[in-house]
Amino acid sequence: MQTPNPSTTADPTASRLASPFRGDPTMARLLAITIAIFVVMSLLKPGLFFTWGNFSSMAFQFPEFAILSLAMMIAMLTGGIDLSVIGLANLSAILAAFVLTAFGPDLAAGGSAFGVIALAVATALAIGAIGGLVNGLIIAVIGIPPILATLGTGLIFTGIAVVLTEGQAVLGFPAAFSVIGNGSIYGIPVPLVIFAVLAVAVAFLLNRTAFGLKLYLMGTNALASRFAGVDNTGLTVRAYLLSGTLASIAGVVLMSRANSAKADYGTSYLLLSILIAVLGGINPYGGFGKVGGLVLAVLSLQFLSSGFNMLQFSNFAKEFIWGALLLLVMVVNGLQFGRTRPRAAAREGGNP
Amino acid sequence: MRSLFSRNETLVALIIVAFCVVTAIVEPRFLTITTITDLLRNGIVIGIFAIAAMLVLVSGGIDVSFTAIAAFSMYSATKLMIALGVGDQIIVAFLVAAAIGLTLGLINAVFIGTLKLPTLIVTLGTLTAFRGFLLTFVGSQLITNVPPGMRDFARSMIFRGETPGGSFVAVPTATLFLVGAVVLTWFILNRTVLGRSIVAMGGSRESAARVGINVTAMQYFVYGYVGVLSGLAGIVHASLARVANPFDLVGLELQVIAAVVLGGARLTGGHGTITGTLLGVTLIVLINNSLIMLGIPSTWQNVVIGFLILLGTGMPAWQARRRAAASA
Amino acid sequence: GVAVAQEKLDIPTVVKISGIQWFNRMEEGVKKYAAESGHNAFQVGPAKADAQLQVQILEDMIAQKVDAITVVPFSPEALEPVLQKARDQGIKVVAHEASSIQNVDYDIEAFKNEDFGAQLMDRLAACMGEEGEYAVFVGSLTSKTHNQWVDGAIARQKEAYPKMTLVGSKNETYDDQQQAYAKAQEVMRAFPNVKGFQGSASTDVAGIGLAIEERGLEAQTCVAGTSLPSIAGQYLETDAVDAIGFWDPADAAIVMNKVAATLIEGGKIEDGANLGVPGYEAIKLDGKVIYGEAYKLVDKTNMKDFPF
Amino acid sequence: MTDLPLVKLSGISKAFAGVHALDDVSLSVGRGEIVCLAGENGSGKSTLIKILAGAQGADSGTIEIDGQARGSLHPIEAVRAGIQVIYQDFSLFPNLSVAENIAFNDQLVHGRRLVDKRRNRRIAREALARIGVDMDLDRVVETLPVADKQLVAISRALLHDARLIVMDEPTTALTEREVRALLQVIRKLQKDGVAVLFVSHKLKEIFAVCEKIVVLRNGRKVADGPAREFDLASLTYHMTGRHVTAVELPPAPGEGSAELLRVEDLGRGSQFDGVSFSLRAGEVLGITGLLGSGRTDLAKALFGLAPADRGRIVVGGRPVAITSVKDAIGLGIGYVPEDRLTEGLFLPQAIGRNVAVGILDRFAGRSGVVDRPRLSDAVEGWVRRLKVATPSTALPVQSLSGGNQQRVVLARWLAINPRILILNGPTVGVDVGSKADIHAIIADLAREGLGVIVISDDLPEVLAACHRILVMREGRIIEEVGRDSADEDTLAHRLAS
Ligand SMILES: Nc1ncnc2c1ncn2[C@@H]1O[C@H](COP(=O)(O)OP(=O)(O)OP(=O)(O)O)[C@@H](O)[C@H]1O
Ligand SMILES: Nc1ncnc2c1ncn2[C@@H]1O[C@H](COP(=O)(O)OP(=O)(O)OP(=O)(O)O)[C@@H](O)[C@H]1O
Ligand SMILES: [Mg+2]
Ligand SMILES: [Mg+2]
Repeated sequence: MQTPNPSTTADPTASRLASPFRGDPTMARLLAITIAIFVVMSLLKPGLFFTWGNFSSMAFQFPEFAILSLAMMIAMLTGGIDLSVIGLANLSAILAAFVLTAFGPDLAAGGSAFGVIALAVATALAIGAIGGLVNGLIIAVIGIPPILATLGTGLIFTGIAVVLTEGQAVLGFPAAFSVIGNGSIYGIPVPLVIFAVLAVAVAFLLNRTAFGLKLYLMGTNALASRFAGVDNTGLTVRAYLLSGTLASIAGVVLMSRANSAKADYGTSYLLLSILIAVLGGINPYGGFGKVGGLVLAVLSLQFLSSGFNMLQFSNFAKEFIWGALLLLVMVVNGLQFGRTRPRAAAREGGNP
Repeated sequence: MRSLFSRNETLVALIIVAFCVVTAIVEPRFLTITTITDLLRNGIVIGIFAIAAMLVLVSGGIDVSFTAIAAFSMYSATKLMIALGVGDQIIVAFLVAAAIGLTLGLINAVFIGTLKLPTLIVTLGTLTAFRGFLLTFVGSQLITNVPPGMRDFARSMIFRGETPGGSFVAVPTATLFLVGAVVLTWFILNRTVLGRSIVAMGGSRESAARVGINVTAMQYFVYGYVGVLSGLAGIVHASLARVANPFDLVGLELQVIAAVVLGGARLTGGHGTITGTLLGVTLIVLINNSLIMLGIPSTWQNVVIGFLILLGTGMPAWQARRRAAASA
Repeated sequence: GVAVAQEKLDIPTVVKISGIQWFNRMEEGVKKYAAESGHNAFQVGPAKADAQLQVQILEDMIAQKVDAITVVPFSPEALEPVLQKARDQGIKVVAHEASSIQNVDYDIEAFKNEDFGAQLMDRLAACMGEEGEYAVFVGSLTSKTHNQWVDGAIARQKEAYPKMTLVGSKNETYDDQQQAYAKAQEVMRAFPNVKGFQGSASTDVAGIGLAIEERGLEAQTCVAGTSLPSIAGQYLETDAVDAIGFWDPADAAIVMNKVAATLIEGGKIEDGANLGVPGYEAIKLDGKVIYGEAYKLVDKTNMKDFPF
Repeated sequence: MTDLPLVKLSGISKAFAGVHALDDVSLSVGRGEIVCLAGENGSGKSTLIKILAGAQGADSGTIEIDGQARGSLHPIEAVRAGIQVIYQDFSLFPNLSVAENIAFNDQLVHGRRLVDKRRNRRIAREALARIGVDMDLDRVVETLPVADKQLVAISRALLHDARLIVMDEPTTALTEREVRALLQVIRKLQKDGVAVLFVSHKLKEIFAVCEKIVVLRNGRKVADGPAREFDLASLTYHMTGRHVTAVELPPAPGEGSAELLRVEDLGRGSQFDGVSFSLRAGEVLGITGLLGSGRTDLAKALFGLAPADRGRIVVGGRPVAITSVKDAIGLGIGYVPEDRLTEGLFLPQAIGRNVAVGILDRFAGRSGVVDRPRLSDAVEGWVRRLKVATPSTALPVQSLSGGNQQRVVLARWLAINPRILILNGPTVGVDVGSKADIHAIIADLAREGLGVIVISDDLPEVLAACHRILVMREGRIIEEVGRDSADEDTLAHRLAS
């Protein structure tokens, strides 16, 4: 069974049972790359890139897909993948939108916006949780490989969204709602705050809770975790439930940013979130990966993206560079992951 | 142990039959020669892709970049043909596309075989990079006046007939490419030591190296071969569609892999059969081309396709689970 | 004021997606305008058709402090907040193909979508002898314009061509010719008597045309839809496609830029004004929406006049 | 051995990321000679073998075959030179049939392009026949029980003109019967002039077949001589560098001590049936039997992995239903599985995590937030107590040798402080030193009042470590013997007959 070679995965703080990226060479490299990109762009477009305006603009842009990447990360840690995140995000958003619009009128009549918004957000989260639960059950109980299961549910979620809306956008939210996606607190974009909170929460969940630590272990070797008394089924279900919930939060941010909800929003984010996850050092075969890496990956891609738009590069060139960057990072990291996926781990549920 | 009925292939076949029966009951017109020719025609390209994807899965890897390779080779080859003014030589198109596909496939192989990087991540990177490169540096304009060679190739048929309704039914020559890919890959995989070595490598890379299989060479072969198949599939696609559109094909990869896994190939490597793959493709193509017949409104089609995919993969998976539990 | 008029204005044209025929033609217009006006007018678009990617580009444009933004929204609703942000910062915004959009100074429409759909239906009906079954295709169920065209057409058929009947629902092609082709095949299998097809995405009629050619039914069937001669040309020649309608994206781009510049220079847009672009000589102003009379209906007789 | 040796390794050194796996080791094997390679876990045996087989390159040193010096060796060259290896991990292809697994190497050696299935089957049948085994040639190897896998690996090596067969712990998964068969094969090979390089942790086997013994310790050669010059004690001393003393098992608990577990007429499917026994606090109960006798299934049933479908289980006087691992752990039952690598360990993960997995919930409390300082104190405590040889619990467990890996699994289960501990093959592939230590640990546990069930086919082990021994055959307990009332041979006889 080929597995990550000790030198790169030995985590000096793991005796304290996991930790953020102190003393992790791959993380250090990613950090260096991110900084490099930032510096280059700042030098190329000093007047534009290295400005508060641009920082804030970027800070409004990445949270929505960064949150989706968090969802993707959770699924990948189990050794699976979640192709339904964007479908679920949109479905949650649309149902939240229905709540908002349904109560829109009595808002005009001076009802409390806050109540309705809370209800809408709650609805979205509930849908996300249910969707994630469905994914989890299909994968862990029935045993469909995650890539197929979530491909299917993704189509279903999107499909339901289309059915509910006839494909059209749902509009007419209370003005207060747009704060979630477009507001700022002390000059800090609200979506950024939301992402930061979620990132910290997920990092805490993964490194400080029994759930997180078991997730890493099950992702490494599902058979061994079963023999160790870990409830793989429950753990997998909870993981996808979490993934789905995160997706729905992304959906809420997305709909507020767009001040509307629609079945086809953010479709390009699916591949992007996978790209970010692997670039961030999440092992797609499970068991390894940190939120810190994910954040760095998000930042580096955003810097490239905005920088290129300022340089008036074509967005195809941007795609090319993204792909190349991923390969570059992998090469410098050398044998980051196993040469082939851990076989024992692949035998049981929760794996692709 | 692998009795006929516990086999994934059998189950998928049964699902296909069941689906056809239902469709035929709902819409008797389903049972026409045209249905078969249409499905065949729409299965050619995805079929070739599936064979390629299956080979990679069997070898213990996974490739999501083949659609980008196909688009890249197809578009560049077409452009080149026009530039060189050899538009009437279809063979040139195939040779050039195969060569480009081979090159791109070998780029994958360098990262995977020589640098020993994980296949999913590498091909995810090349998928993005190849497409980006194609659209940035080769071009993004679609070529509607494809070279006459390609048009003639598309128009040439193995079989042509006419229905009572007075419309043509035909099986395009291009079908031979699918047949060729199937036969050749089957032969390599089951009759040559090379092929068995690939399967063995998919089963255990370490063991393969120990019995003296040159694992790196195998990977170069696999990804090169996949590159060539993809390149050819690209030209076939462009010819049949009579347009070289660099935006085409990319996006199919997951559906193709789904079809292959549906056919019993394992994402953990070492397992996968041609028969199963063809069955998987058949089911996917069937589903995608029968919903109007079933009278399902467009708005509902995604939902239905999603459910059918879950059904098609769920039954074999569930059965495997039960068998595993029994012999735990 | 005058001071402004002198300086070189930055005006991006943000399109739905880069690289495709339609927007390459539009870019020609943008370049033409840039050359004539001396302004820094340029075109940008995402690599994939996705509203959120357009929002990101717009964010970046705002961060670059451009003077005006002209935009062809993939999904108008999704752009409202970011466009509002732009306008709050004093950036002039002109849209195209988004009659319902709010946060713009003006929206340019080559025509009323419903009328355009009806026009296509008239062509289709004429070809079909005003009777028989027909099916309709949209690039995406989520595309407002496509739905408006098709709805306009269906409405027109109901009032004017009672002997025609719609079969099936709006077939979705995901703006993909292969999908249009396969769906057309299936429609012909499910409804053997279908005589007419109306397409919406520029690749729809090409896909339908291909399916019809392979069936050898060029003569018995009629196809009309939105497309460009450069895409549908080969099928117009064989009568597999009988009529296509479109407007010149280049002209639309020039109009957008002109309007944007005019606004910056403090000018006004009046009803009936002549914007100096064919099809927009006597514009109709309806609130923020500027309507032209710019659609072109083309068949194989006059397709050669439109080299794009 | 007057003429020049078949193979001669001189000054071989090999290091892995700092670890000196081999340090200036020399070794020679003569024609038809049976040489044993002994050494503790991690002493470098397998590494030396991989180098000899061309599966790994040496950092320095030379390999001579028939007097010709070779720098490094390609696997194919090694095979052409007549060197065949049975690897510790078998190195089979789980997805291929028995026949193909056996014949694969042959196809490569003869540079064949096309597959000849009939030929493969013939080769396979012959190879299996040589060790007197008959097996379904078309069965996919991953569906075979571990023992059959090992038999396939062995017969694969016996192919055609092998002149030196290297066996890296070929008997770990075999029971008495198969082992005897194998030793016969080795002697027969010798008659045919085939040399054998034999690695085993079962000293009994070593003395049974070997002419020459080479001992490695920490990658260095510490002894090298004719077998007759060694005895159990001296060999053990060379291997471990210390005097390993036999373990003192505490006296069997009397009627007084509490009954922890009672099983009545337990059965599951066709795997085992009518199993009844009881286990007292402070008692070590051995269960032995041939392959496929159902021992593992019984253990899995008691641990809730594959629940029994009939019979009664009584724990601490209360009848209980064990339908999941959770149930079992809740009842204070721990299980150290048969296959350490796939069932027991998270190889690339930190040692600390491997130990902690069982007690995360206990240290998490309701909030689910783990009290990391206290948890890692507990973990470090157990790692120290079981003397796991490692500089840091942060290192991946795959950096440990077999014996230490097994201690990690033990530590995990002791950490949940179980009342009943089931050990399935606790010393499989573990060296004498560690083995004695593990037996000592078992004895300690018994002293502390745990009930321990040891499943093993290593008869000396069950006799040394257990108070009572249950003999299983075809899923039934055919008899119970006290440790004093039985000796190895009679026990072996009862098993087989
Ligand atoms: N691929 C590898 N990477 C890193 N270290 C390794 C590798 N292979 C072996 N080692 C180390 O080299 C040393 C010798 O390993 P080896 O497997 O030869 O021991 P062994 O004598 O076979 O032990 P055992 O009796 O448990 O099989 C051990 O410390 C082991 O951890
Ligand atoms: N060679 C075999 N072929 C087919 N079935 C087997 C074989 N060996 C074992 N089995 C099945 O597995 C059941 C018990 O296997 P199990 O592994 O529990 O035996 P065991 O005594 O635990 O052997 P070991 O622990 O040495 O692997 C048997 O009842 C039998 O049905
Ligand atoms: Mg060893
Ligand atoms: Mg067993």
